[in-house]
Amino acid sequence: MSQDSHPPRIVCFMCNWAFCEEEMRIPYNVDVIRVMCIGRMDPALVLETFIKGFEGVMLVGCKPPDCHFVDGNLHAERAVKMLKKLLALAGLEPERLKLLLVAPLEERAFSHYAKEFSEEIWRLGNSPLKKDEFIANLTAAKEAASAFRLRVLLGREEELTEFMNAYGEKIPEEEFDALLDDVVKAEYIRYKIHYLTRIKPRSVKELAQILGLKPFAVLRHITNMRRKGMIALDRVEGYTPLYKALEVR
Amino acid sequence: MTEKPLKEVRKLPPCRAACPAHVNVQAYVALIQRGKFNEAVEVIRRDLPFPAICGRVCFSPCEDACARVNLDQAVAIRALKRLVADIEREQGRVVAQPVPKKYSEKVAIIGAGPAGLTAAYELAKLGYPVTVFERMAEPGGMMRYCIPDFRLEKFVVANEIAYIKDLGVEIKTGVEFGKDITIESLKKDGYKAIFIAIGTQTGMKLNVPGEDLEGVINAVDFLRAIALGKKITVGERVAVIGGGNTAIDAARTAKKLGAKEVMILYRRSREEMPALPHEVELAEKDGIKFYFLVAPKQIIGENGRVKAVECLRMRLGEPDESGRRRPIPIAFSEHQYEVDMVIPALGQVVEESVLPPELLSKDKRGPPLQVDPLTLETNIPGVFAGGDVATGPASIIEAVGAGKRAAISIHRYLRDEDLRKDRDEEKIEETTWVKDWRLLEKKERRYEPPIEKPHLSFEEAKAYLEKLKRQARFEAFRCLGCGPCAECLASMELCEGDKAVVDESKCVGCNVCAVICPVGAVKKNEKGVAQVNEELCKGCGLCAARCPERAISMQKLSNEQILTMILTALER
Amino acid sequence: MSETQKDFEPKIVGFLCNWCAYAGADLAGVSRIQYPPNIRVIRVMCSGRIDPAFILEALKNGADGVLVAGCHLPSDCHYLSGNFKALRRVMLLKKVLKDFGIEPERVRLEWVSASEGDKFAAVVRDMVEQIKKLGPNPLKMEAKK
Amino acid sequence: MANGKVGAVLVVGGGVAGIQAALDLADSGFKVYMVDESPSIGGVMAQLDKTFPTNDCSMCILAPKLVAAGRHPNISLITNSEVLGLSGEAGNFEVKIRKRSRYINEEKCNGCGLCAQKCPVEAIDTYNKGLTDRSAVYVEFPQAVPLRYKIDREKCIGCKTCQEVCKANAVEYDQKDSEITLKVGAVILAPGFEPFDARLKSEYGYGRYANVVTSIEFERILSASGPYGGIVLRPSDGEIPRKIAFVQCVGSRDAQLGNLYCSAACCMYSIKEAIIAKEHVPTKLDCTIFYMDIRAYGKEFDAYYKRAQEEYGIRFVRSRVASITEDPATGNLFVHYVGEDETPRVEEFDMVVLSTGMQPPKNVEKLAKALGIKLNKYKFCETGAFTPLETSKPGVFVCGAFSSPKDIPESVAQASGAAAKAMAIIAPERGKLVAVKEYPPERDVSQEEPRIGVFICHCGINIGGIVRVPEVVEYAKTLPNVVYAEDNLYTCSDDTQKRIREKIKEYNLNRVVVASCTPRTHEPLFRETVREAGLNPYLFEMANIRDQCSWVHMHEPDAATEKAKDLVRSVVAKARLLKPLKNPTVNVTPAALVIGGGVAGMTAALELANQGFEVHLVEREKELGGHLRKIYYLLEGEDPQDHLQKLVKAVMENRLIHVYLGAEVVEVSGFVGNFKSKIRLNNGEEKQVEHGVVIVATGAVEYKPKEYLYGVDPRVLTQHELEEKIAKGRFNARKVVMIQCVGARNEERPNCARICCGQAIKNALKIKELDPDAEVYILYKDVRSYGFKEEYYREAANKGVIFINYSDDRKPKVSNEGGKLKVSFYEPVLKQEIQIQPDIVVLSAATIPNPDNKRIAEMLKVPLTKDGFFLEAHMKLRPVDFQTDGVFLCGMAHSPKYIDESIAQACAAAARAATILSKKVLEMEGIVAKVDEDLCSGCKICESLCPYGAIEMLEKEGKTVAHVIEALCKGCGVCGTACPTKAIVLGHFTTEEILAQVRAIMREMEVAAK
Repeated sequence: MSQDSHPPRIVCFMCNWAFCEEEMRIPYNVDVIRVMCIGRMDPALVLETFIKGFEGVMLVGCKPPDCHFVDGNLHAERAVKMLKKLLALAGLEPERLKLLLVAPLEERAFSHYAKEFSEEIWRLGNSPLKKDEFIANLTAAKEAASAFRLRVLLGREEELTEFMNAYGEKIPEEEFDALLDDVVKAEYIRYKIHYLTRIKPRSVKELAQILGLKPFAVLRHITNMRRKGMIALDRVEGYTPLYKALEVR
Repeated sequence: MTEKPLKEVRKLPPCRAACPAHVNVQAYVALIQRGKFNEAVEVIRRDLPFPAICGRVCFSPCEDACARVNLDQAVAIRALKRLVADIEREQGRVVAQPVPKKYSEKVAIIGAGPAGLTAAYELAKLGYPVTVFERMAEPGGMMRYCIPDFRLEKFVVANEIAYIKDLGVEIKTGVEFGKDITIESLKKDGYKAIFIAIGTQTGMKLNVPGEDLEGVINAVDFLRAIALGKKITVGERVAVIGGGNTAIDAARTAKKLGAKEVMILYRRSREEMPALPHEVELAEKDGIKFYFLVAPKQIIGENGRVKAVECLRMRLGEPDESGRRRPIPIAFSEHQYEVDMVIPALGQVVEESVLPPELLSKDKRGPPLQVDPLTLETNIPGVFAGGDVATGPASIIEAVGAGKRAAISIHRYLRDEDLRKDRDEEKIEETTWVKDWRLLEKKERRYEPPIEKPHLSFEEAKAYLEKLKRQARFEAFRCLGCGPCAECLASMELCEGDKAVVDESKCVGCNVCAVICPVGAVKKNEKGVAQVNEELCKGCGLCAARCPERAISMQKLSNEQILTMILTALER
Repeated sequence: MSETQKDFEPKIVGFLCNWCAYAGADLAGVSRIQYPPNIRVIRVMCSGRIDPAFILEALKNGADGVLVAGCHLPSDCHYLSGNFKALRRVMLLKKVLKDFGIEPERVRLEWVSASEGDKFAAVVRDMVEQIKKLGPNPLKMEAKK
Repeated sequence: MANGKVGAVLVVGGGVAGIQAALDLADSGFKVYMVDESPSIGGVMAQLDKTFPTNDCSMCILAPKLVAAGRHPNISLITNSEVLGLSGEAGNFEVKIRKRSRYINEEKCNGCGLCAQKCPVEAIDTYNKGLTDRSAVYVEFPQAVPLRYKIDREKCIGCKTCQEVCKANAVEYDQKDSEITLKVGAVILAPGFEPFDARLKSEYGYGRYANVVTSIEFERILSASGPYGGIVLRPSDGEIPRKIAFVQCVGSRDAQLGNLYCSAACCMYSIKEAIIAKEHVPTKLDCTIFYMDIRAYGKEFDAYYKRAQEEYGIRFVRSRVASITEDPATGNLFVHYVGEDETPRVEEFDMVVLSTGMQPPKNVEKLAKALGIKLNKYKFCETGAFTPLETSKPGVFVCGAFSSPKDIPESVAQASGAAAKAMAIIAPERGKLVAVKEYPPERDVSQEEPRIGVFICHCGINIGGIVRVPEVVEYAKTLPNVVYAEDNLYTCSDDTQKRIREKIKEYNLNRVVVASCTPRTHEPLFRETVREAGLNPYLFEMANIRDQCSWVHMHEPDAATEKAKDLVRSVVAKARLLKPLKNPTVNVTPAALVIGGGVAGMTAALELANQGFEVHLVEREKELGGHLRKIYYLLEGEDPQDHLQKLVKAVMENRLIHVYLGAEVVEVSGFVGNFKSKIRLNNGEEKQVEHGVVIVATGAVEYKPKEYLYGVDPRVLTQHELEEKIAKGRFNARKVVMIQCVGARNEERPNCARICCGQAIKNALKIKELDPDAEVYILYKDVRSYGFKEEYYREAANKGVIFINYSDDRKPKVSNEGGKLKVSFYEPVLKQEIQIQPDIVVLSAATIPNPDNKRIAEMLKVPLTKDGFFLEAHMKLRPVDFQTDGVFLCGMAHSPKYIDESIAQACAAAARAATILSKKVLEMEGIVAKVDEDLCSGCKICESLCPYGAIEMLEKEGKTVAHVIEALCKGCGVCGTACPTKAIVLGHFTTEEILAQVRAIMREMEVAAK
């Protein structure tokens, strides 16, 4: 992703009802992919887009209250908020992902926003991560975004924070965010550990050093991963147990 | 992508289900959202030959049924239809290509009113040689002769009829049914099917003493005379009797022709007035006074001319079979109105004299003609009848509906197929998918058709038109898109009615999809596994994106499909 | 390893004592510890009940390996001394097997306690690897010829 | 309820003690309500990895008891509940209980575990002591009983995922707490203990340093089902520790905290944890235990302690650890302690385990107030020296750690004892409230062709998610003799049981096969259903296609489906050959023979008599009392002689107890339920008695020392002789030296005699009481005053008794130099030899087994330990049973013990005996061996092999043939395998059946049965 050689490769997923003028001038380095609703973008798929090589991803949807599918845009908003956390964890600038909600029949043309966004990405320059580290982190982020428990929380966020939960109470927004934060962090770290231990069995110390965490936190994650059948002891070298990833169903 | 025939799409959005002609409202509104005005007209024309006319005068049952009424205000469907039709007429008029004759059987249509012309339009499209016989000098029937210019300009009517002519329909004017032609003469001339759509021309009598004094002219004759350009002198003070659209038209025409004071006497109250509320307001704005719960007892004349009208006060009793409450006169409540002209506007009746006796129905109370409500067959094989002549005075759009049904019957009759097979209209279900009204936000109407035509310079007009177009598109966005995929042809390849599919082996039944789906199309079945209701699913894909087990995928636009699009984009 | 060996899936019959080995196999299940599906278990009340005739019957019918598993010596056996008897019988049988032309390693005796789910899975994994190296049961090969 | 009594008992607390009491009561015909605070029963023992001294896996010996209690028709588990109040009096109580809401319907939930797998919220796993997390909906451990899930209301965010995925729709978010009132005749308290919160000893850094853990946390670390999978890891960095320190007496023997008592079991479980840690680590690990006294006082404990030192090289440092600090960089810990030679030392360790003591349960005051019972100053339950099982309120009994800190065998013994006490109160109500089940007559299927029904389970998605169950059902239909096959969502649910019964009638099935989970937990349930449908319960077999198939081959659905088919085919092949088996029954003579009339024998006899059973009490001496006659005063101050008189009077006056003094049992024949014994009376005649059970209470004798000039110099006495002197006022010495561990803890007798330390301290305090400035020296190896006796040790030290430690290699020497008695010994603190000239030397002689044990053991065919005491069935969980059914053991015959412990064991033996005597007919397990007499060559191989002596040789028409005593046969099948002519056949596991299984597994196509 060299900065100077060419303008950054940007993909823009656009909802069917956004920018529906006749001719939409699209800048050279931007690709537009139409989807029925911007809420349709599976978080894991957005991360896959980064993995495949795009340097910037913009999701374009309708500004509330004009979403044709009632709250598709709000779901997208929540997903992007979570994705930015994942990107940050993965060492990628969260600004590389942008959610643009425009009123139908937006005054300004799409090309204006596209140029503005590609300048932002261009200013960011190359991502600090080396190639293999980039792949590792993004793959872990993608798999975390596919974890059952993260997706259940994301899916039910609106219902639990806006309407009510099983006990008839409304969960305060900040409380839910804090919970989601923990879950995102935990799942990311666990899938990063899973990724790291797929090829080569590794020890807690080694993982802690790579992840920049305290060893006891890593050990705690490993106990939980064992409980969920994600990792198992491979062998013991000297006084250090080495763990190997298990294929998750 | 051709539009799905009606019988396949049993579940229609409320607007389309309510419209007698089943105009695909959702489709053309969606096109308007995209600014594709011409395609919008093309969609309308598929079901309705008179977009501009109906855009002006239709009583819009679709707006009453619009789901948005539960939220704030119905979508301005009629106004949008009018705008797109006018734009198409002004800017890029589409000249229809004559349809090659596929069949040889000649069809005769009697009466060039909305019913007759629609039947001709539909049969022409099917490839039949059609000839329309019209008594008057010009085709259009009620549209041309009964509705005043300020509501429906003549050139608009002419323009729309021209489109039908271009399709290859032959219109013979000045031919009177019963006199110049009869059923036997037509049959002899080789017409295999005949459709009688002569409408109801004669106005209903008041049946009060003094009715035939000078200065009393029935509203239908009054309006027809003006439409024919005859000079009619209008009295100083005019009283119009009746509450329908014709009464309002007559009153406003009288005002426009110089009458100082025009009043409308109506025997029921304002709510029961059949006229369009919007028209009533315009009449009030013209200064016309309304007197409710009054009915004429007799017309008092002075040496042969009208001097005053004596009326009785009314009170409303139990509703009659039409559902409106029956007015009952209050004894000794006579009072007089000094007028020099009285225009009765009580509705029209069929000129039975014109019709052959064997067609007339035996019992007098019901409609005059003996007609099968579904197939419009009369008791003479090959002879069909529809529109006002069969149902009594009704709206233009209902006549168009009748015309369409007649065309189908004639087509099946000529191809001797069973006329009744799966044609039951009632089975069309009205669906609005909205699951939770609290989620939706109120948006007030963004577009109202201009009352008065603005006088603008050319540039100003251009800018004004652009403004109207933007407003129309914003208004179009208020449409909730109730029905399943509206085939709005917006982006052909994308939303050809994508549907969600559940992989039952992966689904654990966590029900997140049911919570997410804006239309409530996916639910857990008794086996505890998610199941998609094909008819409700609008293909938005939210459930697929959120499914925790990634068990739901979209048939057309699946994640893999998007991924390939990403990869191809990268190779570019 | 010959070409067939790669896709050769050995079939192993396991005789497990109900109180310790079978309970250990159950614990491997409860903790979702995955191991190869080549083993088919027959439950007996005590490893002392496993008759050398059973092991021979299995080998005669084409089993590529037989696992006999009981309670840890010296004092785990629910019936006090059943495991000692199993030890004696299996050791004796292994000597005899050589004369039948069957590699003694095909029959394996293991002690697994009710809490050693990991160990049971490891034994199965290791045994499948070992039998894969040994190749199919020679009796079966002859029967085929 | 003739006399207003209720034949039911409330057991408060579901730990090992509560369960034992409940099982004994239920097996003796009483209704039991067991209330437990946590969602499942099992208590602290369920958290342990292994138990000392046998190193058995704790869960393996506890799980069968959990399942038994869970499924027992007379026991109702009321979990997740607490006792609110008690009213009424003994025999007729009314108890108010609050059942806290689980938010899950207990009837519907069948523990499939899907909700926990899918719950998005993680919470601290308190069962694993916070070392890992669990879902917000959880069961404490996989083998939990009842296996019902619970929602942790604080943690749950109410996202409804569990309710949605639950196939049995058992989740009820609106479930409220409910209150129930029960009518019971007696109450047994067994709420267990609360481990001491190590945070209160802040100087040890628990809670601040990651690698400082408590002993129970270490148990979870050791456990194979624990968070680290059984490998010992340091919580700070997951490395395997090289050096672990165990710090004893954390929160016990601590004046500063007010916990003056000793928690009795910590020394032993630390030694065990050290041993198991070494076994659970593939690398070199050295363990050091910092202790004040190693209190290995129990049976075989010292042998275990010795093996720990010699075989496992565990280092023992006698010193109290001052404080622990941490090196933040490495996470290692520095233990600051005072060495043997009083010099302060620091040593680095990778990990420190704090042996936390036992404290009363958390809400003990609330419980005590609710039940109206008195607590002692440490808030344990107040009990008397002679009434260890009774609380201050009549009809309310106590057992386990709630009365005083104790180890598992003592808890279990007290539990059975408390059961006996409860039974005594409501004996007339026996059997009244018990559910008696009628079964339809058993259909004779011998002439019928096998008609097999196969029921294959989905278990929600546990099986169905991986194995293609419908495919297996179709396959089952193709198997010969299978006339019906279907799949069910949950085969173990009640509605499916009803379905199975219907299908048996509808298709006239005479064999049933269920393919679902493990037979170990579900076989009794299905056998019951098959029996209720009129079929013999043994015409049923299970295939385990969950725990040993779908759960372990989750990534290979095809292989798993094939394997499931093979397993079903194999089990059907066996089912085809199954024969009906009858459960042998034995009628029971409702009388008991008690050998030995000491305090244990008498108490056991009285307890049984109170329950209305006839007792034959045989005492060799001329008078009753045994060892108790030589005890004149007690540490706790109560008068033993007065208790002895009362006891003897009660026994002699009880018309149900036949006492034979100066008599000896010479021969015992028969088996459980119908023993016949010969008693040689005082006058030489022999009397034949019939009885159902035998209770051995032959006690023990004091060791007559050979060393330290005993028997040579009259001034050298034993503790008993000293006590007699003091009691008779003939004591006047001013300077006394006592020497501990005489005749114990040596090569010949490695184990500790448990009561000598207590005796020494008792006598020392008595001497000081008589003459405050008398000089008393006690030379000891370890002062083992465990439990509340620790207080008296401290009192003696305060009163000037001088305790001097000696070690085996530097034993004290007693000499008589010119008429002067001299004792010389090495003083470890002053590091020099010291000499004293005492007036008398008192030797704490060990208590050794009754020499008569050998004869009695052979007579009853019961084993002895290496030391010569009787060997019980299971050291931990069956302390008063023998391996042979119907023979029980209590008192010092089991091993030396204090009087209250003997009394507790005596009551326990009575309760255990009552479980047999309370039945007219004893039904045994149906799977037994049978001899085909034509094939039997009489070679006696089987008789020698049978560990239970269940085979006897009989003469039949001039031919000796083997014969199986069905009542004693446990069904292990060892005899059948060894029999050269295959004459012995074990029911349900016949050779043909197993061979058929083997062939079925191997061969694709199956041959129909002839």
